[in-house]
Amino acid sequence: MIDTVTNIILLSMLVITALAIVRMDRLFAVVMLSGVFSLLSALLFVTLDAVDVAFTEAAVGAGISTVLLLSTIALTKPVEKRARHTALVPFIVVCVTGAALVYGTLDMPAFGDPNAPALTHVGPEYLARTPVDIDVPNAVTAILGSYRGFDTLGEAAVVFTAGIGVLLLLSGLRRRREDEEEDQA
Amino acid sequence: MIYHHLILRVVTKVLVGTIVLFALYVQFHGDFSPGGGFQAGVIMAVAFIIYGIVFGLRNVKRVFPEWLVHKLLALGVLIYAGTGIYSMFMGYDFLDYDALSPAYPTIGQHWGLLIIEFGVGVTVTGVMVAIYYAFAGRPPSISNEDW
Amino acid sequence: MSKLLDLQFLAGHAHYLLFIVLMMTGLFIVVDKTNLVKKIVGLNIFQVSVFMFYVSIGKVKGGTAPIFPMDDKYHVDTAAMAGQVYSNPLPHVLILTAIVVGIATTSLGLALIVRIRESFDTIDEEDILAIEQDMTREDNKKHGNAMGGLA
Amino acid sequence: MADTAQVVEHTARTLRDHLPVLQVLVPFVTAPLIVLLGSRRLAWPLAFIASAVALVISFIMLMEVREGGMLTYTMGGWAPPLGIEYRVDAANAFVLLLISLIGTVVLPFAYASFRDEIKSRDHTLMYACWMLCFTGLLGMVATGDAFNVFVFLEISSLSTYVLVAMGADRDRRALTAAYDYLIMGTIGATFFVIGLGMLYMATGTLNMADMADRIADQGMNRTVRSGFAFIMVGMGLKVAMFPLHLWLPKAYTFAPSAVTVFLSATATKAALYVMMRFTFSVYNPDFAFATNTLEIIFIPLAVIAMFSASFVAVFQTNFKRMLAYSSIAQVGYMLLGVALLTDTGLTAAILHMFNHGLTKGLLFMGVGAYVLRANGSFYTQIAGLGRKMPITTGAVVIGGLSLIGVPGTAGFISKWILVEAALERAPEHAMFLAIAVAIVLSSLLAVVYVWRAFEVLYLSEPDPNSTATEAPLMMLIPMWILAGGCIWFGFSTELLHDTAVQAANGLLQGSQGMLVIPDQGGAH
Repeated sequence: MIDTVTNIILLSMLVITALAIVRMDRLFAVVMLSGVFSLLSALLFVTLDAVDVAFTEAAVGAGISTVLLLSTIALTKPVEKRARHTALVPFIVVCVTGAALVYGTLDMPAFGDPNAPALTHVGPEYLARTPVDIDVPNAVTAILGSYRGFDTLGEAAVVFTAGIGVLLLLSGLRRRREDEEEDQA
Repeated sequence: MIYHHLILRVVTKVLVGTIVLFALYVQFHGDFSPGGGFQAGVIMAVAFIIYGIVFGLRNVKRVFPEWLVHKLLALGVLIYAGTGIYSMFMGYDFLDYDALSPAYPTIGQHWGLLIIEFGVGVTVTGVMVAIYYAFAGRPPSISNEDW
Repeated sequence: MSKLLDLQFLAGHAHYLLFIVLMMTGLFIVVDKTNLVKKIVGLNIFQVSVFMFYVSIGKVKGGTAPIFPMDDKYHVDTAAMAGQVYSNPLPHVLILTAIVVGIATTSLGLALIVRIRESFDTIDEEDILAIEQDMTREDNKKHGNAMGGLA
Repeated sequence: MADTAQVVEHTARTLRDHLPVLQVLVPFVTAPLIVLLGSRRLAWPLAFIASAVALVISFIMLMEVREGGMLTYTMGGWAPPLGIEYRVDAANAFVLLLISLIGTVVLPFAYASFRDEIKSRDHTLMYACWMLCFTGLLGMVATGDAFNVFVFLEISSLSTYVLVAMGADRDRRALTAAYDYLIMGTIGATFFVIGLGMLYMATGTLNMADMADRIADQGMNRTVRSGFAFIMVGMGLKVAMFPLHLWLPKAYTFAPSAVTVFLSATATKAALYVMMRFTFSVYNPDFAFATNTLEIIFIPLAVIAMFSASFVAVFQTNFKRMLAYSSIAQVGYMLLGVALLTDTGLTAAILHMFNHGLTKGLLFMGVGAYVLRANGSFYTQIAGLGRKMPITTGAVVIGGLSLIGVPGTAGFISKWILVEAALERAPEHAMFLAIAVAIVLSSLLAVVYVWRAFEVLYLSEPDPNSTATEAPLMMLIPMWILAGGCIWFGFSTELLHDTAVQAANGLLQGSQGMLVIPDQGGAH
């Protein structure tokens, strides 16, 4: 019961924050609110038992991405211009997508239902096998690193791609001075 | 740049060490509690970013030179992939950490997790710091008063 | 659709419906707003809401976080695990990966915005569109008329 | 419990067993290696060697699965559905071959083109980025795990955004093109993830074969249906399916020449493959029939794309942009083949994927050569180059003919089979007869826009001040390899056609095709 109440309160706060971001036109406030949004969602992740996700979301959403957004604003402009177009088409797009999603919820198992397919097929197998196969207490680390280690290798590659992408766009590769001399010769 | 903020400078000096320590804890304690390479990498990068914000970009680049950052971000991915390639050479499937200790598979798994998390941590630290350097190295277009 | 009026169904699915509201708010910002930075913020909200939806798939009523108890030799204490219900860790793993992908996209998008600001001197989509239409018109004047066609 | 040594049975894996993973791993490792070495001189040779190795591997794999076999590989030794699995059958092997073939052939061209278009200090990172894009495309095709598709899709997408943006050295509009692509691509990827979430909710697994097995009797489940819609829209954005194609013309026009060649020949095809895999193997064909989505929605969209995009292409004044619009029309043909839901239709789609990859790659290379020599690809700039650059233009002519579908070229074969597929279903409904006619009519539009380019190249007076000379050998050789392919596959149809039929059969067997019990090796 207390869980449900907490969740509902957090979710309403999230909705309010999101709507405030829609209305706000000072980008500094927008960025701060998006940090707030991330922190609130991290809290929600804790109530949903995803402590690793909460940790990451707090570090990334409220930390790194806020820093990056702020540095971008410092390099650009702080105020948003009022749009000249009407919001009709975007509104229709959003409504159609939302309707498709709501249609999808009609046959979803209820929230937290222990008989849901997602909670009876592969998930329990991970929980049962982790102590035997890998013997680490944090099942998330076991799956992340071993059972689905290849996904995580891909994840590292995504980060790497973003890194060299930003280098290409903004600064270029730096090398030790002697290497650079050798390269120019 | 911001030479007159004495309190910031003192507090940062104390904080940076603690942040690095916390990052190392998150890195190597990831098997037992929430956290792992990615989170540790972000926290480690934050230590350098804070140092850079307070003491200026030039100073942080003396601590952690740019060329080293650019080598590290590639090295991490190679550490990760290298673990997998090692197990291939041992006759196991790619990324099968049993190869690290064939007689005691769970110990091999432990080692595998430690090494690959370390690889992820190295890459993430490198990338986050590199991105910060890239953004901070651009001339800003709005001054402090305009915020 | 009458299911949506059933109270028991609503109680079990309220979470999902609220996630959908959040997702659509994010998507609306991306599609409607013309400021490039704000679009990225909208994209973040959209993605984080999808993450919440994913993580909620793995939640079991009465479950706890999937971190097992340890014995004094740092092995998993299977005896102490008995009777304890854990939430499904798989969605958590997927979302960890997805969060990383999200921050990677964000940083690339922001780097592009910085470059766009430097070469167009604006970060408003409608202004950029106007500049680009001028450029196209100029291209046409230079290359189009000679060939008797329009771009 | 690990205090005592466990006796573990283990059969050592050989190099041959590792082929599916090596396909992706070799280019994957090359990217960070290039950055770590940081040497401009080593970057290109490393990239080229890795691509060539990938090409050899994909060819060997195709030969192994041609007769209907399947190669599986378990990552980390964990049997599916616990771990991630690679599954290579005729369909993926075919697409893998296309991607690695184009990737290898384009690299020499890219070397010459980058030297002209990209600042030299960026070359090292450029090749690293290129290899990541290559890896991402190979990875999303080779995998048998639904979420793994997303991860590799993002590797290729993120690197694509950067590669497109690097056209900014020539035209600043490349930046906004990349930004638009980033926003639309990310929305697409997120839609794909939502769709996967719904599938996961209904099945509890992420392994495609396992999913197919558990989904088989859930055709009426609304969560599964909604998931299908989201996956189709998400991939449709990547494929540039008609109303979702808005990012494509700008991205192709302003990207560096070599990047356009690579993307046009591979990226949309890999996404189309994923679309087919989900439509037919994860959801089985019966599901697609039952819900009728493909017929009711895809066929009209495909036909509209064929006509409207070709029509727009006719009025372009820029050769590169014209080809970009033609790509949207060609994607229409492929989607039409998929939506016909027959053996022949799917064969045509798969063949057209390959043939169009060769043809468009060749044509965009021609554009790249003109950009190098005439400094642009507007018709006024390339006027009369047919006489100044005869060898380049000769290859472009072959490409143009193949694009139209003139008999004797590769393009003819796939279009012919597509018409056949439509006619096959004509007895069912007169609509299919109209579709067959539409294919022929839209090809006439292709005649118009290709002719306009030929006219400019051969019949216009060259600019008297032009100093254009023949393109360098590094560009000519890749162009003529692809031109040779366009002609060779126009006459010798057995190899490609048989494989495409095999691939189509495998896909149309639906979940049955995925149920081959993999050889469960490894320690677990």
